[in-house]
Amino acid sequence: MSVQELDLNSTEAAVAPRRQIALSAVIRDFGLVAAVLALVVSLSIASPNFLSVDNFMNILNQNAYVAITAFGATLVIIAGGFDLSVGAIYAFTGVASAWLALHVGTPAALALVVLAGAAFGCANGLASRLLRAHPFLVTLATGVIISGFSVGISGGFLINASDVAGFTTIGTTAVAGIPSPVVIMIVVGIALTFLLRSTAYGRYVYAVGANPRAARVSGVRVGAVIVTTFVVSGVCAALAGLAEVTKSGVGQADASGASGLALGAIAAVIVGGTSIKGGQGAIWRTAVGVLLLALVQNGLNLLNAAPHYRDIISGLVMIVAVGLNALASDARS
Amino acid sequence: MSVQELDLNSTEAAVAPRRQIALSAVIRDFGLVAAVLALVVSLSIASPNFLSVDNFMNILNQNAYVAITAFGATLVIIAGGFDLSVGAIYAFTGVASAWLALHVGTPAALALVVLAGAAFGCANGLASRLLRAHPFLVTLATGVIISGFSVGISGGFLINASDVAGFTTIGTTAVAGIPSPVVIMIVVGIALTFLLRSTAYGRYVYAVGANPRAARVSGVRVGAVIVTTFVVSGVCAALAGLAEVTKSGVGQADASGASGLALGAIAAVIVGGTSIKGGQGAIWRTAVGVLLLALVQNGLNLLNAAPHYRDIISGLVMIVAVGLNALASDARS
Amino acid sequence: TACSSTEKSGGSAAAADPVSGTVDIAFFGLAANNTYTQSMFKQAEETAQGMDAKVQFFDGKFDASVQSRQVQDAITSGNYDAFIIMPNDSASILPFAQQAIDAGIKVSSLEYPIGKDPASVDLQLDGLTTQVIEDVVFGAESIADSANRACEVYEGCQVAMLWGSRKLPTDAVKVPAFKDDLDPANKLVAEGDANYLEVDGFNLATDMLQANPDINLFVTVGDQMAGGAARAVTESGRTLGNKAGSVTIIGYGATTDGVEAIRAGRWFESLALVPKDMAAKVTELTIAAARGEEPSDDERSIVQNSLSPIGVMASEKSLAENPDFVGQYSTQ
Amino acid sequence: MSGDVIVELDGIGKTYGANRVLDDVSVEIRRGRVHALVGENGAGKSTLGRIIGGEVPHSTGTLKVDGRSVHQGSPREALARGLVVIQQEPTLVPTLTVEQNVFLGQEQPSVGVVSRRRLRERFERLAARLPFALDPQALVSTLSIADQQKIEIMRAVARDARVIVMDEPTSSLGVRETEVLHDVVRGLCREGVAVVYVSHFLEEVLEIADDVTVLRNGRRVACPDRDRLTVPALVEAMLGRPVGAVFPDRSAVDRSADPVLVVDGLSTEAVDDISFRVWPGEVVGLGGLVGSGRSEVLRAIFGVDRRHQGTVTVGGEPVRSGSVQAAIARGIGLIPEDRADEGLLLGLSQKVNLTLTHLRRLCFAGVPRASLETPMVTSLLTRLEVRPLDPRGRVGNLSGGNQQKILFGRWMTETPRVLLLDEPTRGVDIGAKVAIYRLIAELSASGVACVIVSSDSEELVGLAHRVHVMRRGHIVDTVEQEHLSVHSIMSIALGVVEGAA
Ligand SMILES: Nc1ncnc2c1ncn2[C@@H]1O[C@H](COP(=O)(O)OP(=O)(O)OP(=O)(O)O)[C@@H](O)[C@H]1O
Ligand SMILES: Nc1ncnc2c1ncn2[C@@H]1O[C@H](COP(=O)(O)OP(=O)(O)OP(=O)(O)O)[C@@H](O)[C@H]1O
Ligand SMILES: O[C@@H]1[C@@H](O)[C@H](O)OC[C@H]1O
Ligand SMILES: [Mg+2]
Ligand SMILES: [Mg+2]
Repeated sequence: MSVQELDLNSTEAAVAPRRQIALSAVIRDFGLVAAVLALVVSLSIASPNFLSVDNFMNILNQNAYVAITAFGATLVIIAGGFDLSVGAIYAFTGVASAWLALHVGTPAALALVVLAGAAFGCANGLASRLLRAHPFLVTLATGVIISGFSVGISGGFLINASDVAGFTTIGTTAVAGIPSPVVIMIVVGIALTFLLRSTAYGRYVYAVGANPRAARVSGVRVGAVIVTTFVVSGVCAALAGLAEVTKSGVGQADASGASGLALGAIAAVIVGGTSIKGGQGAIWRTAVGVLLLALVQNGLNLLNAAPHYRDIISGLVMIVAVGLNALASDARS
Repeated sequence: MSVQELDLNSTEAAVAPRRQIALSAVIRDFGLVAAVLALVVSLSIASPNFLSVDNFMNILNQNAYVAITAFGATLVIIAGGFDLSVGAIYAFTGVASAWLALHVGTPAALALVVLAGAAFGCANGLASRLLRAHPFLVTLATGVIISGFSVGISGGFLINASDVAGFTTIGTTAVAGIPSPVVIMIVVGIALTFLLRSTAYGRYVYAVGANPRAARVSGVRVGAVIVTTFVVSGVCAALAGLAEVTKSGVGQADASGASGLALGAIAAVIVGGTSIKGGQGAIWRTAVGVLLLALVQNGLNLLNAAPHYRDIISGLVMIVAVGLNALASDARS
Repeated sequence: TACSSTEKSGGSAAAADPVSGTVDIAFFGLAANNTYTQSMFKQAEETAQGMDAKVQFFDGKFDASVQSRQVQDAITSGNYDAFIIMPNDSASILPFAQQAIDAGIKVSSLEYPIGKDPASVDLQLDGLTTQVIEDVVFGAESIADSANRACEVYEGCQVAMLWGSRKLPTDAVKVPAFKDDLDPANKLVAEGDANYLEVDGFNLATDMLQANPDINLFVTVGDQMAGGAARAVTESGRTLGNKAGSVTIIGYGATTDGVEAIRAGRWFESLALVPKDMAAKVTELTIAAARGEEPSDDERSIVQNSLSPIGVMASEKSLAENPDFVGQYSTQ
Repeated sequence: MSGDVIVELDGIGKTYGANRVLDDVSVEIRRGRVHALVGENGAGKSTLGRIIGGEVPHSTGTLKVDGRSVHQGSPREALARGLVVIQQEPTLVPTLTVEQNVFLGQEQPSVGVVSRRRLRERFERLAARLPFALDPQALVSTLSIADQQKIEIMRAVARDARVIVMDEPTSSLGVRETEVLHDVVRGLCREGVAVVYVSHFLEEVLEIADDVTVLRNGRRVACPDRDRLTVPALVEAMLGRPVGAVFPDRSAVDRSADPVLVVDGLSTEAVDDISFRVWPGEVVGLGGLVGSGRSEVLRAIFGVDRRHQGTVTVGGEPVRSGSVQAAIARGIGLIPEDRADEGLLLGLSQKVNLTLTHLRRLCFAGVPRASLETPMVTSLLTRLEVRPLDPRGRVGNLSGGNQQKILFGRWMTETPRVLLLDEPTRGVDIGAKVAIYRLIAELSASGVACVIVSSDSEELVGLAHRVHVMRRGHIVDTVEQEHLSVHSIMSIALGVVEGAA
């Protein structure tokens, strides 16, 4: 008989691993969720005031700006990039929106700073594409430049726009009992989840992050995909800035939370299990990452921890989280 | 005919590309050096006090700790890693050495903190190996933990060891007119250059950074190589901490220069042209990177630029430097 | 200035000749992004203008090593007759201040001392023209006393403390000073770091109220954090004021906003900081010294409280007695 | 209409820096025809393919598509013109699924949204045309190179291309998949697609090609008319000289002495109870279908993968599980299957790649001595005929075949006792192949025990003293040299002839 007649499947394709992947995906995904639950339970026991709708809403409201920024960062990281300029964009938004509100009124101010966020993101993306430089340094540099703009606008002083009509509306009102910053966070989260999971663009983001050459030869506009992820990140940082500045109505070049924001957002993304190497990850993971880190801070506040214990515990939690992710992806392969 | 006879024209194309590579290497390497020279010339014109031995020594002395840290970071980055904990190790060294000097005297204190730096580096390396997690998050986390230790030791207070015999010797004396911190910087730079260029270990560092899987299959102890790069980085950060704390003799958890050190050192490495992707780079590049960034700051100080211009100019210089590197590596391929 | 720059950079340890023309001053601020610093700098500029002097600002970025470089580079530049330094780190700036003095530059320190003990009000550097500084220990004791007074209206008074950052030496020394002076009958139920930021103050106070719903009093070491705490109190549905059933606030700084809140009865008191008066004083003394007129011995170390027109604390009473007083900087 | 010129290359030249890779090449790619491109490693075949596919721009000459001169700046432009390339090395997105990779860039979204159901239907239709039995939901990172190559093929076919450049599509495929592919190629041609077919399997070329272009050193060289073309004639055109016998003589093996390699009851995730022995000077083949677990056996012996059970001894000394260093210390060497992923440090130099493994032997106090290293490297590169020979040049700039030679050279700096070769001639031209066979023969003649995994069964037949045939992770039968034939191996591999386990 000839070889051609041997009509069997010539590849011993493995069907078995499928179930195993599904199981490990559960470990992977819910390992971290389990960690969050464990934290919730122990904090509930340790502090009787922890488990309340109020406290939960507070946590969300306090961390909405981190989550919004981290959602944007997730896209950039999946596409293989890195954005250290978000803290500067966030702070710029606070200063610029307050300044603009005083000069052109609230609606135009809000629109302009979101546009500025997009423009900064676009500059980040274009600079790192054109210079073929790793976005780490490029966004570190643009971050410094954008901080310069903030100081230029404010001269280092506070810009108080709290009396401009409507300027503090976002930060101080709630929709159906949910503070508006939290609403923005939820909307951004859902929108980006949809973008990543269901659109062709989302798929290109993963492809570009995992193997840009493969994406390129498949006809994906690699440059355009990368630049747009930075635009999304810039817009998210601007929204985060708005969510915070409209709480008090006062813009300030060294806005609260700006200095640690970039690293904090990236930490949340990675703690959630999105790979810093690109090509893989999800918005819901980032949400879990933000929540985990936020719960730790909240718990430490509730329990009145001494400064050095706070640091040591926060650091350990991060390491445990990465460890869990590693265990889970072990289980996978 | 036999295979041995197939010995024809095997090297015909071999010689031509060499010269071209050499030329582009010149552009690549000296493009940045040219930028530094251009800066020196323009600063000399702009500020008559710039071009002096004193000022140059000041710049070196001011930046010795950055350079020492960045030299260590260079190894880590060439091996494909990343160390964000160096700022915390640097600060810890200041606090711990002052505390130890008060309790066990200067020599033991100096030895112990260098050992501690090595131990922290080892922990970084092991944690990221064992957890198979990207060192970005691992060292971010260990940095937070180490800061906790510093605060734990000092309680946030200053620890004044300036009166302990010999404690301020390093920081306040000079060898042949060169301040000791600068001497340490030069020694570390030469030692690491030798390690990278001339030893088998150095070659393994490049191999691991270029392709860890292939390095493993080639018989390189990938884990050991990675861990030792972190050890070197930890030791360098400790030496940097010593170089600084012995200037005043006062240790402090929130040590001067610590907060921006990790990003600053990494920026200097990349500005110098070492690839953040690993597998490529050199200590002399980092030295040029540190010098470039230092000259910019020095120039801005001498010219007393307004705060926002300073930021904008510093950021632009970084971007131009990466641009130059990109141009040069374009020329190469 | 009429002087040539080489003369200024002198470099010798010899005392510089008195300046006859315009006095050039380098002002090393804590950070450009800091209203307290900015308010001091603006005042320094204003004072200088009337005395034929010019002030240049250096942005310390809250980073001591950045500041050390700036000081050293400013010596090198040879452009200045005098330095006014707001030290980001009293200890690590010391050798550079010394270098400046050795180079014949008049050096004064503002807000914090230059020396190895940031909590001391004694002069720690020979040759320093003057120091116009905050007495941080006295400040901490003062807000503890204020807390004791505020607690009088509360049954089993519960106190929450918002520090800036206990990792900073100037904050760390406040902690024991405050705790020692707080009446043991008043319980410190919560404390944390809010980084001198309004939003962090808000977040921390919110969490504290969550854990300890019966807090009566928030004490802070910065008005911006006090503002955040006040917002947390009202947003949690409580009322502000020093009476049973309300929560009150003690600030630190007597900022424009803090003064307003005290006058309106929302806050209890705020430690009076007078950055403008401090800056005016230090600038005057420094310019005079550059012109050859050294300060008198009791002008060598000036504690800011002595400059305050309203006493140690901005309170309902002290403000009523000084109806024209407005805060000398703003936070919120 | 069959025969219309779709793509015309007119005097195309390409330089990388000062390196002229293509020089005045003129080729016409016609509708409905298979146009084969053959040549030595580094002759410029892939470069030509990349120019057609828009991945790299040409430097001189004109590229005409449908008679119009174009200058393509990206694959996207080429794809829009219906020009598709199947890459030589699978170029896929490891974190996406098979299906997502197949349709990457051609999701046909409506208002940006991808319909999973429609993709599934399209995949099923495609799978019916190309019976490769791939799980559409499997992640590409978990697949072997062979499966990845199949995805590349499916992806190109799914594009409804007018021209498909297939750059060594069968280098990782077994006989059966190759047959499937050839059927597909013929089908595509009937539909009017033009196929540019690059391969080092010259019989395959003669079987399927309508037109043949031979490249040598970047230039088109003359070769006999298609109907008078034979393998030897092709070889002569490629190399500029004839090549003698492909397979060298096998040396005799003395099995009365002790075996050097003994594998006993070895089990891993992928293979079960593998036992065999190899005597000094013996060449043992591992046959079987793609995915049968052959590579896993070699990886477990070499310590890349951990063993669950079983022992490996070399010269009676046990080899610790899971340690590459231990295996090397015992004198085992491995040439891995995926040279870009696990073999070479593409960004580093030829020299570094060659001496990395045994660097310690060239060191004094941890410092490699140039006086030992430089001559060794130069003579090895010369012996391996690496082109361009440049000890300091990046390995990543070498053509695939030359990269393979470097990989081989790594185990010639220090002669191992046991050499494990996983697809040692994948992507290697006929001249180099003969050289490598010769090297294997020389090594085995000098007493080195070789274990070879190859999907090119002819290679096993021509080289091995003995072939163990694997199926589903087991050794199912063993064929001695005198019974070796492609048919005997394939029958066992496919399970047609049940052998003793
Ligand atoms: N990016 C690059 N930079 C410099 N030289 C390159 C580059 N890519 C390919 N080359 C060189 O171009 C020549 C042709 O390479 P190409 O890959 O086209 O050969 P090939 O005929 O496909 O060989 P193989 O059969 O080995 O795949 C080789 O000498 C190679 O080293
Ligand atoms: N990391 C992995 N995860 C899941 N399955 C894997 C992994 N690596 C290999 N496999 C599967 O294990 C089986 C054995 O693969 P192996 O590479 O050993 O086969 P082979 O006979 O050498 O074939 P090939 O010619 O493809 O190398 C294949 O089905 C392969 O898909
Ligand atoms: O913000 C101020 C800070 O800068 C100063 O040092 O102390 C008082 C604070 O209110
Ligand atoms: Mg090729
Ligand atoms: Mg295989």
